[in-house]
Amino acid sequence: MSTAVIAVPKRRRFRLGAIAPYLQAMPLGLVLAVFLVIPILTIVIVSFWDYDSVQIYPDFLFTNYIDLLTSQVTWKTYLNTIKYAVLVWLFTLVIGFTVAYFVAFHVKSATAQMALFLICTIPFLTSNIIRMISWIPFLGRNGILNQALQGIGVTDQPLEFLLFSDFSVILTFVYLYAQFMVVPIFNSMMRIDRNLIEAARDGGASGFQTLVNVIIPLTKSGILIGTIFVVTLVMGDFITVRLMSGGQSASVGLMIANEISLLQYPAAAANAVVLLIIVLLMVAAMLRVVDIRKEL
Amino acid sequence: AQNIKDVTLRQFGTGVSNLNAIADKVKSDLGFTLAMTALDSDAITQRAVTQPKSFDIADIEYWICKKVFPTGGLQPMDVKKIKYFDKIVPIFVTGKLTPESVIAQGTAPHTVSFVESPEAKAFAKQPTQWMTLIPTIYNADTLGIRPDLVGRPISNWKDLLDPAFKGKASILNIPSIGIMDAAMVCESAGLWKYADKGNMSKEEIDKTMGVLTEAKKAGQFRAFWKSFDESVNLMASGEVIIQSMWSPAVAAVRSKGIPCVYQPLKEGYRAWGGGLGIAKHLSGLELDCAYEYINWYLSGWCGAYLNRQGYYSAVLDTAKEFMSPEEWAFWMEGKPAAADILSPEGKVMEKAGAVRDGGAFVERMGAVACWNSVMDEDRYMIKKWNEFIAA
Amino acid sequence: MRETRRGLAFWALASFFGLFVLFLYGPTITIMILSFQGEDGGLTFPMNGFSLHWFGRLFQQQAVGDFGGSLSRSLLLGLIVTILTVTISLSAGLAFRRRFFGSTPLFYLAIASLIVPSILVSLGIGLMFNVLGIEPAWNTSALGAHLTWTLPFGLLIMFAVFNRFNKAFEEAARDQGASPWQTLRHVTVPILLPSLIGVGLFGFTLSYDEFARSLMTTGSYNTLPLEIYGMTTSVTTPVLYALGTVTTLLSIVVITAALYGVVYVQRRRAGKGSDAGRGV
Amino acid sequence: MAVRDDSSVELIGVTKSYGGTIAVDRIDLKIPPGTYCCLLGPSGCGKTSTLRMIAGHEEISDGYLRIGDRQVEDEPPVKRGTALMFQSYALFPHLDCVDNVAFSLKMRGVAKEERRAKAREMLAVVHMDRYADRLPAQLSGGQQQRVALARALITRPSVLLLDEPLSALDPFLRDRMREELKRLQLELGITFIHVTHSQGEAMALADLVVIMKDGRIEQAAPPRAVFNAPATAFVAQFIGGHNVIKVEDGSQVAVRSDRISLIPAAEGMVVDGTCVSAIVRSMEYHGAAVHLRLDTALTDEFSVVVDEAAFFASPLEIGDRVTARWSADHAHPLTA
Amino acid sequence: MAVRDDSSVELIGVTKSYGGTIAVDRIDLKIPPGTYCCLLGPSGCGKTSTLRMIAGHEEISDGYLRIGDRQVEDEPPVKRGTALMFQSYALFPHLDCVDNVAFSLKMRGVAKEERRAKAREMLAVVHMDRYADRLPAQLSGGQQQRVALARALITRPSVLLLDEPLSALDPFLRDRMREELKRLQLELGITFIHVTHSQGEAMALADLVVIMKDGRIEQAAPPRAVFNAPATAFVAQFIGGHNVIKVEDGSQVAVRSDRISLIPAAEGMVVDGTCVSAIVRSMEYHGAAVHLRLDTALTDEFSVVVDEAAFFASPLEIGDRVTARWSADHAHPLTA
Ligand SMILES: Nc1ncnc2c1ncn2[C@@H]1O[C@H](COP(=O)(O)OP(=O)(O)OP(=O)(O)O)[C@@H](O)[C@H]1O
Ligand SMILES: Nc1ncnc2c1ncn2[C@@H]1O[C@H](COP(=O)(O)OP(=O)(O)OP(=O)(O)O)[C@@H](O)[C@H]1O
Ligand SMILES: [Mg+2]
Ligand SMILES: [Mg+2]
Repeated sequence: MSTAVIAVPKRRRFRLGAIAPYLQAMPLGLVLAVFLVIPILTIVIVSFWDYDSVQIYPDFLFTNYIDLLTSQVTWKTYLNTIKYAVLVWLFTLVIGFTVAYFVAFHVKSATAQMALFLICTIPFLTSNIIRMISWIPFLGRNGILNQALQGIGVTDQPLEFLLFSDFSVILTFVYLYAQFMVVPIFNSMMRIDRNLIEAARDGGASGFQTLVNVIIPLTKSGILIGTIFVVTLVMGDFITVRLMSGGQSASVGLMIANEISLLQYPAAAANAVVLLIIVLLMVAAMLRVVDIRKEL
Repeated sequence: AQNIKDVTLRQFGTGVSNLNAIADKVKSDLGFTLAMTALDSDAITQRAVTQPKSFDIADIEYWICKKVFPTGGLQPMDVKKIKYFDKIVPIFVTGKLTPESVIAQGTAPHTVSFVESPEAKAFAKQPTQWMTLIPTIYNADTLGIRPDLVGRPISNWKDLLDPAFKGKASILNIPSIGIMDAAMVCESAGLWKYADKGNMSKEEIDKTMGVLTEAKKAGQFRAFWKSFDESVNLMASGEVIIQSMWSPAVAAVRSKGIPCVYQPLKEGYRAWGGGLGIAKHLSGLELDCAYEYINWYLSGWCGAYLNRQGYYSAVLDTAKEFMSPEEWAFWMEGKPAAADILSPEGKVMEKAGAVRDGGAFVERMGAVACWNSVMDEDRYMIKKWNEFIAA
Repeated sequence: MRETRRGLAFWALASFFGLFVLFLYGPTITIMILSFQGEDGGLTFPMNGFSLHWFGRLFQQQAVGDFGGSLSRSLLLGLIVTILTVTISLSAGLAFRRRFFGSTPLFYLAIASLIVPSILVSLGIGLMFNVLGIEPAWNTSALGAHLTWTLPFGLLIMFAVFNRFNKAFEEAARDQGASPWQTLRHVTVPILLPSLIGVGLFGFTLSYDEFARSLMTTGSYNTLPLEIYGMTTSVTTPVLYALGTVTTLLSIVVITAALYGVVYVQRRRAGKGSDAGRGV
Repeated sequence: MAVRDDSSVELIGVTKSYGGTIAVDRIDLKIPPGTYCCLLGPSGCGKTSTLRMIAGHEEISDGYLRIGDRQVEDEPPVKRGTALMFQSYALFPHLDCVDNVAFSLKMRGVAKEERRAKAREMLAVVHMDRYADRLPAQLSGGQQQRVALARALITRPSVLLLDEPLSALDPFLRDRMREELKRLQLELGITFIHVTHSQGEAMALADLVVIMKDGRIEQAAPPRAVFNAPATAFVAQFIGGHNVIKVEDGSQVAVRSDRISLIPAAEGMVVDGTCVSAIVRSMEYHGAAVHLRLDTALTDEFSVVVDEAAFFASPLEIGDRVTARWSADHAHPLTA
Repeated sequence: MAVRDDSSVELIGVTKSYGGTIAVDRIDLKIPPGTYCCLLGPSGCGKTSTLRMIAGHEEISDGYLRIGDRQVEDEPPVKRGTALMFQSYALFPHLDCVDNVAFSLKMRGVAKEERRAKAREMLAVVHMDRYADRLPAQLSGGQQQRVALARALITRPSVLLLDEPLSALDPFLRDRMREELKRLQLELGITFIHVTHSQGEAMALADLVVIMKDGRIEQAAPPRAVFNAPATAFVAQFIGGHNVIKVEDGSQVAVRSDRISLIPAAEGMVVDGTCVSAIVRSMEYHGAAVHLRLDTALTDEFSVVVDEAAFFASPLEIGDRVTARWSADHAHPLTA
């Protein structure tokens, strides 16, 4: 063997591999920088500006925040929005979990699972707004539901709470966002080793005990991701609340939209910053429980 | 050189006046293309302010103009280039329909119609050579009712808050307009008198919103509406039987065969008006086309087209030439229809013998109590409105 | 022989699922019924006759607004968003398989993009374009706004996909003399194709439906959701519902065809026989 | 510990069909109490299906199942007195070792302290008490297996069912765990039913080897009986170490590979009752022995096992001609 | 076929470190051309890392690598003349067998018809031409392996690298594929480097067995040398079949388990140079032989292999006392 080679100093070549991740992540980084970071910074900056009924003026004031945070309406509205978020979360969770559970554990063939999934997806290809407003004739005073209820004699008066109420707002939210809960939970469930279920049964667990002690703990990450989706969607909404409450209920998004509509951008921006911080805190708290990067 | 056929002017506004029929007619009469984009009133304000280059012609309301024009997105128009300027209904110039009229409260169009110079952003107190908006359509709003369901004659704004209509009333959810309705109600109920309903003091805002809030808590309202369509659907489906309403919306309900009345009230009307403005960035051939378009707008066909839908047009004389005498008599003079009245699409809107609610043009526009407005205290007002919605 | 029985739980859950589907389709069905309104009918019950009138009207000019233009813009925008979402998420997914400087902030930025309320993004982008003096348009600013919504979803899906993707395939390709680009083109992308199609479909749906993020970013010409909303500022007719019915039916047809295609390909492949799982 | 009487298992005409395909075909099997029974057979022969029917995780399509003196084919898993150890162990990933083992006690409502104490005891039995607080992901394969075993045993089953418990382990560990399983079974005095497709494993562990093929039982007997008297050609081939040779009357005999001796080649390729001409095709060194494969006119595969020392005393090369011979005593007649 | 000269492999001071941990520690190894080399060792000892460094899928942290007469540690995989067969085969799931095999030709721009024809030829070499149009998912494990082999061989590598190629197969098939690998290697005359942690596999296949521990090479020698003269106690224990015994002077010797005989117990637990008193702890039946484990004072594990016939002539029971003895000739001294 030639020992000469040992004298050759070790050289390390430049490798494209070293910068590849940066090149690959660049498009994402650029899009987010341009269309997310800069706009958000703009909003943050504007939130400290002054304004009158026609113009906004560069400045550095806290009045927008002070006005916002000292007003009772703000708190009330935030509470109401959080109430929506919590209720919608609760319902979508129950529905999403049950539906995902059925498809994941009670439907045996992969083709049937896919078919059922697609069935759930098709309605989402009709425009959201059309689907939303079509609840109105369904729930209205003379809508299908009331007529059906009166027809079969459940009530003799039309039920008024069905439309333009918290009921209809939450119903519509659940309707629009349930799928955002179903999908991640289903994904988590499909990753549960089927043997675990049998192992639980073998250990004497009833169906319910298996659910509580095995399936729910192992579906936590999916629940969490779904929760993030649903909560953030509800917290930022303004159109559903307005249309379905008949304009009678408040939400933070609506409050911001009202401010924007009268060009009170600094006030809207301050409100938006507060909303953003609250949502970020909520999500950060949730992310502490589960590292979604690992759980995916 | 540029060919006029290649010119496209982009106009945006609400669906009320952004009608495709007008664009078609422009194409055939003037040769250039008018691209119409319909938006809701919030989006219009946003777009006019934040994206002034995204349009060439803005079709906005006067109270919105009060906010938008000072931001600099529009250029004032030279009235010398407006052929029918002299014939424009004086409401938009002097504020008075007839020399004797009292100027109504609120953001009356003439107060935001003129600026001193092409560069000025502040509104002029008197008519000048520079006009901000050329009026297109306007109307006087009042309460719409379902005569079959209200069960009694309605004659005052205060009837809106009559507990008999609990859960069946509605108002507009556009703060600047909604509060005007509320003010009409308050005054009608004799609660107090406003110095200027269109420019309330904080105290007045508090009181007004207080009344609304109380009614809301008592369950008076079924819903608040924001778009034309919503108001029609609320009424047509029977969710609401009394609400402030636009005249064509009443017509739309009636066209479904559902009885609906545009009810004139003792206290008068709350009026609104819209106009066309030209974007700042427009110049050269395109600017010429814009003027041409505006002149065409006032030249009659368009006026007639809008009048037939229950709105009023800015230049009445020219519109009259494009309407049959029966139509003119029905729509403008408040006379019983001599023949079936047809919509622009040719559908029967009113049977022969019908009389227009509210009567003649002068009766209606002469009885305007206030205009939709932007107040000095609008920042406070928005806060209170949000409070009201959250209540 | 004993029969295999399905338990009570199965039927309870199946009924629940059935109700959920009914819930999802309730409005769709309402839309369908109402799209057959008579000529004088409105957007609400009661039905006022029964006709195909509104389907005919769908293909004519509307009094206000323009289905054709806005629909084609929405479809085109959806398509662009789909393509960009797929390529950018794939590329980022590849990047995130390795730790690199700034990967964690970028990841959280993507998550933030998901949770920042839509109107803020919309307002911010609108303002930004205004300040920079660039004209917003559906294919620039709105495209960017939509991407801030679709990319995080795409990225999350790609994470899930790459967590299950066996790196050995790529190493095998390298071993076989494929360049990194050839590896991507001939191995990684084909293997991930179903997931990429999934990301694309998802991106398309999100973009096609996006309202709030388009609101202040679309510029002169509306996308479909904005157009529909704008149309409600005037008299709207059951043409809206006819549109809903037609798009729903169309998507059912497309999806069924796709499903049938997949099953067909599977059958044909299975036709060649299989020794999988056999000890030969 | 004494043999537990209630640990006998009896299958009577047990059948499993999945839709059209019959996975297990009317098998009868009687396993005496306290037996270590191995189910052996090629892939897809129905071993897992049989085991899962006994466990109660798969419905029995037809037939009867008795455990102890109770007929149990309609009972749920817990009531059968069986416990199943899964091939992949199926430990609950979100629970630490103690809670994994304590799972069934928790299901029965045993109080927390009590069940954790018991679980720790059981972990001690499998020498895993040191790792009590770890999550499964923090354990090696062999450690996981012990936890799985502890979890199965804590219910005090009379029958422990194991589906290829050793296949995921490396060979080193496999031998160790094998010994431990056998020790445990003797200690507890219960029946183990162990599925494997390794003949070596079955031989080493079982009191009773059950060899299956296509959903039927080919032979069920103690390992020595199977090795020295395979019932069928399939059994002889499957357990290995045998050559199946056709004899004149058309029937077949099995001759153990290590009972064959090689002598220098006679002329030509002679075939005769107890010897055959052959060519060396391949050789494998196995430490103590050398395995040769020969080409003969008799069978496709003719294998001979030669002691290493003897082989290297006069080594052969691939391609060498030899004669293989055996004594007639070592030729065991087969039934099919 | 003749041995290919360019198929020698030489590792000089090769080191692999992952961040802080050193997986492979300055190993030197010279593999002559045309060698079947097995890398053997317990889990985590650095076998895969070594193989992947040779393949070029892992950077060499330090040291040199020569293949044939070229220094290649900075070359990409294709330029090294190596081909890697992955443990899970890594067949491209979207391509049928032909296209899988033709993949490297396609990458080189060979025209479609030509490359498919060549791929079919290569499939014929591994007897898979019948399945040319199937997708990997439609193949059994053994069939997949052959396709993977064909794909690796079509690049005409001088060195074929295999990472546990047989571990995913069932034991039956494993033996068959083992024979086939050996046949192919002889036919092609190239070097195979085969990672395994089964000592049986290494023994059976290798010309050169390389036993690794903690990133270092313990012994590299032909299998017989390893079995008869293990260099260290670790090697003796790892390859099995040996008892490592401490002798008086403190050094250790290895004695093959099959070189130990059992005689009836002498009094007490006597320990002496060539015999020891013992108690039978466990017994395993292995067909031709019986393996016993004894408790002695000498070592933890004392194993004895007895011929089956001899054992059953005078069978022992667990707990019986015996004396184990061996000849001094069979005690092989160990270095560590
Ligand atoms: N759920 C099922 N549906 C349909 N067929 C099945 C099912 N489970 C098993 N089978 C079939 O039943 C037969 C027996 O399967 P089983 O799993 O019992 O075999 P096995 O002996 O355990 O095989 P292996 O050694 O591969 O685990 C096989 O042909 C298999 O394909
Ligand atoms: N990518 C990596 N990053 C960090 N450490 C690694 C990596 N790959 C391997 N190691 C470590 O290097 C050592 C050697 O690993 P290697 O995979 O080479 O072992 P092996 O002998 O192939 O083991 P096995 O038999 O389990 O496959 C191990 O301790 C392992 O944990
Ligand atoms: Mg099995
Ligand atoms: Mg390895």
